[in-house]
Amino acid sequence: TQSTSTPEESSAPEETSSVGETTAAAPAPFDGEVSVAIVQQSGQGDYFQQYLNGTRQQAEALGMTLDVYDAQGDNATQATQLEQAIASGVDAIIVRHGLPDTLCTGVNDALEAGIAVIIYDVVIQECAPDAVQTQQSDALMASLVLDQMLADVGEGVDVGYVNVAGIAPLDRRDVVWNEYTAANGWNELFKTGSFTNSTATDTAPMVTSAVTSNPSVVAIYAPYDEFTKGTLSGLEQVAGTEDVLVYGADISTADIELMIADDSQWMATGATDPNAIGAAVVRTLALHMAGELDGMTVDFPPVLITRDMLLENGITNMEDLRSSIPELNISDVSSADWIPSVTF
Amino acid sequence: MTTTTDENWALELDSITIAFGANQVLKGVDLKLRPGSVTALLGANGAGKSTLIKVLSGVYSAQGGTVRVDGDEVEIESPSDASKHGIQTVHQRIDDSIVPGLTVAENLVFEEIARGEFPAVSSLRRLMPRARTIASTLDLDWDDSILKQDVFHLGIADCQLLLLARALVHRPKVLVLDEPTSTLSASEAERLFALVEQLRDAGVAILYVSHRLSEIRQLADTVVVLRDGKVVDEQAAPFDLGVAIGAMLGREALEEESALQVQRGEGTALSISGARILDDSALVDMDFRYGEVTAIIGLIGAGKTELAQAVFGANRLEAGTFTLDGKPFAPRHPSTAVDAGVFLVPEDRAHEAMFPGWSITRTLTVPFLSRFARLGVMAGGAERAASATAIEDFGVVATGPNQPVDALSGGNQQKVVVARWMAAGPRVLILDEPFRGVDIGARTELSLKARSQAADGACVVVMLSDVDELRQVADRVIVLVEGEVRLDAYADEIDDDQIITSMSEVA
Amino acid sequence: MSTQAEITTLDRVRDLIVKYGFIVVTVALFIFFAVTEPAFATSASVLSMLKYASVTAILGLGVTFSMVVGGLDLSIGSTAGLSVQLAAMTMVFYNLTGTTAVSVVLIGGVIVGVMNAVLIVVFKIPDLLATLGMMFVIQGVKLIPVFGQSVSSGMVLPDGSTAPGKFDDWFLQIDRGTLFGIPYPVIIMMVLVVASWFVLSRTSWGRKLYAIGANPEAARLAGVKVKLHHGLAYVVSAVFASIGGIILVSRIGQGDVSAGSSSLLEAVAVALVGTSVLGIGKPNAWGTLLGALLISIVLTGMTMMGTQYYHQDTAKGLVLIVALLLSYTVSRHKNRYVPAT
Amino acid sequence: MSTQAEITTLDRVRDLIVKYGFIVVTVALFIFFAVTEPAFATSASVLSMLKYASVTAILGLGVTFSMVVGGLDLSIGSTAGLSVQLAAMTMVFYNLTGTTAVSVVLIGGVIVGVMNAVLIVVFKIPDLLATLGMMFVIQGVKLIPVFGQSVSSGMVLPDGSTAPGKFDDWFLQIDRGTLFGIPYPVIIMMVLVVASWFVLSRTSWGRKLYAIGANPEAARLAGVKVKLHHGLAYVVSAVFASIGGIILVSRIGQGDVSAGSSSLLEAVAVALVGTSVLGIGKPNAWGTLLGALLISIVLTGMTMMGTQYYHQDTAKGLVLIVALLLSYTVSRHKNRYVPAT
Ligand SMILES: Nc1ncnc2c1ncn2[C@@H]1O[C@H](COP(=O)(O)OP(=O)(O)OP(=O)(O)O)[C@@H](O)[C@H]1O
Ligand SMILES: Nc1ncnc2c1ncn2[C@@H]1O[C@H](COP(=O)(O)OP(=O)(O)OP(=O)(O)O)[C@@H](O)[C@H]1O
Ligand SMILES: [Mg+2]
Ligand SMILES: [Mg+2]
Repeated sequence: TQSTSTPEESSAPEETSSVGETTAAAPAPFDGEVSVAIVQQSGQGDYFQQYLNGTRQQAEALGMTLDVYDAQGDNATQATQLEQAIASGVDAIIVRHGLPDTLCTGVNDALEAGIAVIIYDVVIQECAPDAVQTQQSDALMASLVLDQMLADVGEGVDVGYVNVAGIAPLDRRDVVWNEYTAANGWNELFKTGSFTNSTATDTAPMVTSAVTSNPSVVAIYAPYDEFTKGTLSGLEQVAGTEDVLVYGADISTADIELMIADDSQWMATGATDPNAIGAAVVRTLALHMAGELDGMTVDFPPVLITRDMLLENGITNMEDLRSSIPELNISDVSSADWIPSVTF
Repeated sequence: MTTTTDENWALELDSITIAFGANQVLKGVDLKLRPGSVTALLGANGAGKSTLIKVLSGVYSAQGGTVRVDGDEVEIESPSDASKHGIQTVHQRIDDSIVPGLTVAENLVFEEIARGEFPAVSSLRRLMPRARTIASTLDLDWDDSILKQDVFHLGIADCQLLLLARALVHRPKVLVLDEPTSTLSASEAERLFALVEQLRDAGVAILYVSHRLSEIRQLADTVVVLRDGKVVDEQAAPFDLGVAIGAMLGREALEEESALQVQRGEGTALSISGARILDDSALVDMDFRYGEVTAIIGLIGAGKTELAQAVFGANRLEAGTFTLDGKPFAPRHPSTAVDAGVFLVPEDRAHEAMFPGWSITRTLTVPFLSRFARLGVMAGGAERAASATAIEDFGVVATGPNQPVDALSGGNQQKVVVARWMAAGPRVLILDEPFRGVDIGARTELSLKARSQAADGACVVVMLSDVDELRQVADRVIVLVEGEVRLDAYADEIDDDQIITSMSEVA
Repeated sequence: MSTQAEITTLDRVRDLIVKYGFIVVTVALFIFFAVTEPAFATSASVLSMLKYASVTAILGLGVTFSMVVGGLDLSIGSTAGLSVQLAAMTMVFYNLTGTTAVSVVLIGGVIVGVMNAVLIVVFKIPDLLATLGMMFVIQGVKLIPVFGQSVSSGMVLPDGSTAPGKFDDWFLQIDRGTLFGIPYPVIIMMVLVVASWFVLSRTSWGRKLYAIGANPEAARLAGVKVKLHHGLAYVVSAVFASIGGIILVSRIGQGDVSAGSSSLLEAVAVALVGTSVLGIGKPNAWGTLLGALLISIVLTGMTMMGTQYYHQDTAKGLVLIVALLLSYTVSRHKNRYVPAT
Repeated sequence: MSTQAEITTLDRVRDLIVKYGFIVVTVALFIFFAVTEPAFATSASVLSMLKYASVTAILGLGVTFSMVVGGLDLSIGSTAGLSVQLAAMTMVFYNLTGTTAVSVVLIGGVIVGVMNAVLIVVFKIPDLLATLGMMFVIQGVKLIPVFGQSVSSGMVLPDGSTAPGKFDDWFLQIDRGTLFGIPYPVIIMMVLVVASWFVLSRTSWGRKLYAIGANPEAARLAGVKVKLHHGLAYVVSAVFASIGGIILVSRIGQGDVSAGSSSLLEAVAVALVGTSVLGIGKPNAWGTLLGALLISIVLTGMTMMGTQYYHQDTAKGLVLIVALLLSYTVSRHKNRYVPAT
């Protein structure tokens, strides 16, 4: 298996990153060759590309070799690829997104095979307690943004909602949304959205029609940046909706461009830096393998990013954003003196 | 229930009617077939022969009238009903009965497969014995390698034989043959006739459709003439075919073929030198002149189509060069030939000249679109006018320029595809088997057209396999055998026997 | 012959039903939504319906050309996706103008078309197979130069530098701009529909294309350069896909990795439906347009009624099937017609 | 006859190339990966490759049946998706056994197949159109009873109650269990391949189906009940899709709204490729299997080499095209024997 350092492998853009200094020698098994496989539900889109980039960089910094299994959104394929990863005899497996019931068996097989397993964003504790559980705190991410929205539009207004059911992180954000609408007397006039393999393009017309028939909405919550994009271009089609405020989730250079555009309606988003998360997961795994991880779950905290803040600091891309919000790097999460933390 | 008929007929049709939409094709046909006799069914193109036959064989169900077999009234709702009652049919269109993709053997036994007469599970090997039996009924010398190959390797004639064998093996009570010889060579036809006679003597009632009077003279015990969906004449041997044809065409039979005035053209239009027509045939040279009709006659496989298509740029010969008006002529594609005024009326109109659902007008103008277009934009008026004229000149029986060609009967379809090229004023016009499935009336009209075209100075070449047809149209005769010239003379210098003998002499 | 005259009058009656049965469905649906949803029939929403129909219609027209020559272009969706990436790259990576981007995209389209053509007419690979293969290839290839990422201005390149360019305002206007209040995409769509209709049914080239579709061998023996024109049809198809892609990327405002992928089946659907409308029974431009409008109407109307997205798929399919029943089942006798000679 | 004898010997030579050209590609690729990736040729990974191929192969077999009768079943992917939902509902919502779930799914498949059949043979809608319409309908309908959600044990229903049931262990074993170390899905796949091959090429029914595809008129004239068998082929196709769906859902372990949707094009691809392997030139079971294996090998191999997902699409397409070039360009002359309808 090739190591991540070969050029055709690192064809994903390596966001300018810096590798921290180590002040101690690496414990076992990192004194030797460690091979890791990441089994991801989907690698398509910016978010996942950056996530993978972070994973690669941190793995490289730790001298691990990394195999990438990408199910391209097909859960059945992910199950099979998990088997393949186990079959390929790696030391550790990162499972990123997917359906709990689909992955549960495979994860346990891996654990039985003596492979260290770390899960990102799959609710699987009860069935695979021996796997390390990580996730970005979707609840926090949602409440940060919705607090901002409450501050901007106040209580008891007409609002729109763009989301679909059945996808774990979106469902977690959905829970928070329902609490807020109830608590603040927000009047949800429509819930729409389409989760396809071209979500933004397919969601836009639905938002257009929804808004056309519900002109009274003052704000829309679209807690997934593909939804947010779709919402924005959907609103563009409807005259008189210029001052409908949009609240989203996630962040990428592409998203920043949309947020800072002249009279953009995207007010705020709650986000983690996918690169940083990707890296932090690897560090957590490393700690776990070295037996230095206390606890079996790690949460990665998101930050609130508002349009005003971006404009004030003249932020135009992820680099600027990171430099002005260092917390995004979460480089202190799961760090150790022998781990060269990657920051972006 | 049995009826009291003075005689016991194998098959009795009583006032059969059928219409397609409002098109009343059969208007009450009465027809009786005697066991052990051959009844010839004559009729112009579009008279309704094939339709009647499709009623008999259960392809269409009659809308009125009754069918009796051996005096018992029967319902024929499906092809399997027909064969259950001992009626076997060989349809006119071979491609409607051959199944490409299956082997020759599977095609031979296909009807039995269709009717579930074979065990549900049967490997090709288990089909072979039956297939051999069926092939042997026509004593076709097909070895297993041929039986096991895809039927598409077979020539059109072999396909016809295959279908005949398939029908005959069932020892039917009633055998229906719709223009079976239109694709057969003389010798193959002879073999068929022998078989028909043998079946007749075995007591089979045979209904035989053909446009070839010689065959009818040779085979038929009774002649029934169908015209516009009604029986208009019925004769027992000896026949007065003149009367029959009169009845069939609704006018007096046309002038004797021998009245043809042989014209000798001058000035070589097209000359062929050092041409190898079939895989391993010797090199041949030929000249074709303006102002005369040259007939190339030969059995199937003689290479007429290959030659014709090569001159037209539709395929290439292993060797040989052409010159047109003394200038080298090497068409890489039919378009080159068309531009040079060298036209071909192909052998198989359904597959090579017609477009499913296309109107007469569109079918006529495809090769010459530029003539009816200004800056690439079609001028509808000119197009319609042109096709109206063509329909007029060639006496195409149609509702108008917009009728789909495939809704016409065989003869009229042929008129359309011939008119397409003749109307465009060819320098060299090649017609490959232009009289296939064409009735005498249409045949005569087409012949006259060809001759007048030659008289107007065009060079006309006709590929034929039938001497009667040749006599009707040709000034000059070239006999082709296995891709080589055996005879080249003017029609009035030789008699039929010479032609036939040279046709069948093999090197 | 009087009998046959009757046939054609009968046919004419049938044709009327076949012809208008479909249009009736469309209009009926429009009226239904207009009544139930006040916001539906507003000029604004009608325009946005047309606007969303435009891409589907344009891709559908491409498919139509491939169907006319008796094939089916399955690479159309991914070609549109390719255009999205090409346009974004040209402007963002290489900091070139929108005009350049448009030219690059169209050239890209021509290249794809030629490749399809070569596979089909030179290498004799059945249309469906060849374009299916190309579909996969393009889907992958289009992502290589952009490292599988959505291209947006200010993004960081592998060498660590920041992408220099941004989307031309002019380019963004392709989707957002209007002429006399009519969005450009709608105008482009109408122009292409009329052009396609004219070319297909009024020019000798169109006649040749239909001839090739109806019976290639007969066309060849009539002197038509079958291979050439068969291939050209696929070039047209790919160019239409690129134009659709240009509108898409101008709408999204950045290179979206997944754009276009969902367009294929819808484009094929509208083109296929198109064959069954107006009683023409063969692929045609107006039919394709109508198909696209119908689908757009259904989607918009249902969203306004606040139905879940999955009900829309159901409705889309049902409408499609109903339309087909109307045409094929009513005009069934036409199809059954089997000439006997 | 002599000329024809030569023809066939010539053909036989050609056939050899055509027949094995494709297999060579497959084997070559396998060896290549086995050499470059030590983990590739391990029995474990070979088995998981076969397992990975199983669903595609089974759906591909369904498509094969529809292609044999001259059609193409586009509803196959969504039918598989429907099965996933049906199975999950039966066990989770209604707390019934896995056996019941399997029966429900198969019945569902038969119903879909019959609906396709009716649309095609009774209402005379062209196969491609009818199944495309059904595809959309099913895609929507399958989500209605599950409220557009992925069904999983313990999920909360709209009425606030919790879903009572869970997936049978027995049912989960369909995908996870093995016999003599061979996973059930692989066994099921092989059984279905052999069965399909046998039915299609060794039985009268199979010959009728091929005849219907090659020349329906001839079949009719010979007394084949064309409509009946044409329809039955679509029932078989849908049932195969359901079986594929059962394996899918057993693998996923819960309902999955998106399951199956990505399978359609791959299934069509392998079936189409199947027609071009083994020099048979018509849809056939073994070819379909080989197609599925090839794609599985390519994807697994490339994944192990750690390439980006989009390189895999490219490779998939290229391999497809190369295979086609091998067959169609080398065996060009075979095409002449394709029926000219
Ligand atoms: N399926 C059909 N639908 C409509 N009209 C038909 C159909 N089949 C035949 N016809 C019409 O019925 C008439 C008789 O056709 P038929 O094929 O029986 O003539 P025919 O006597 O066999 O002519 P030929 O000698 O050329 O074969 C023609 O006018 C033809 O257009
Ligand atoms: N459709 C076909 N498929 C395969 N072989 C054919 C086909 N038609 C003719 N052949 C074969 O090609 C060779 C030449 O056929 P060709 O048609 O040139 O003979 P021909 O002299 O034109 O006689 P005819 O025109 O009466 O068929 C013969 O061996 C013939 O059997
Ligand atoms: Mg006839
Ligand atoms: Mg010939």
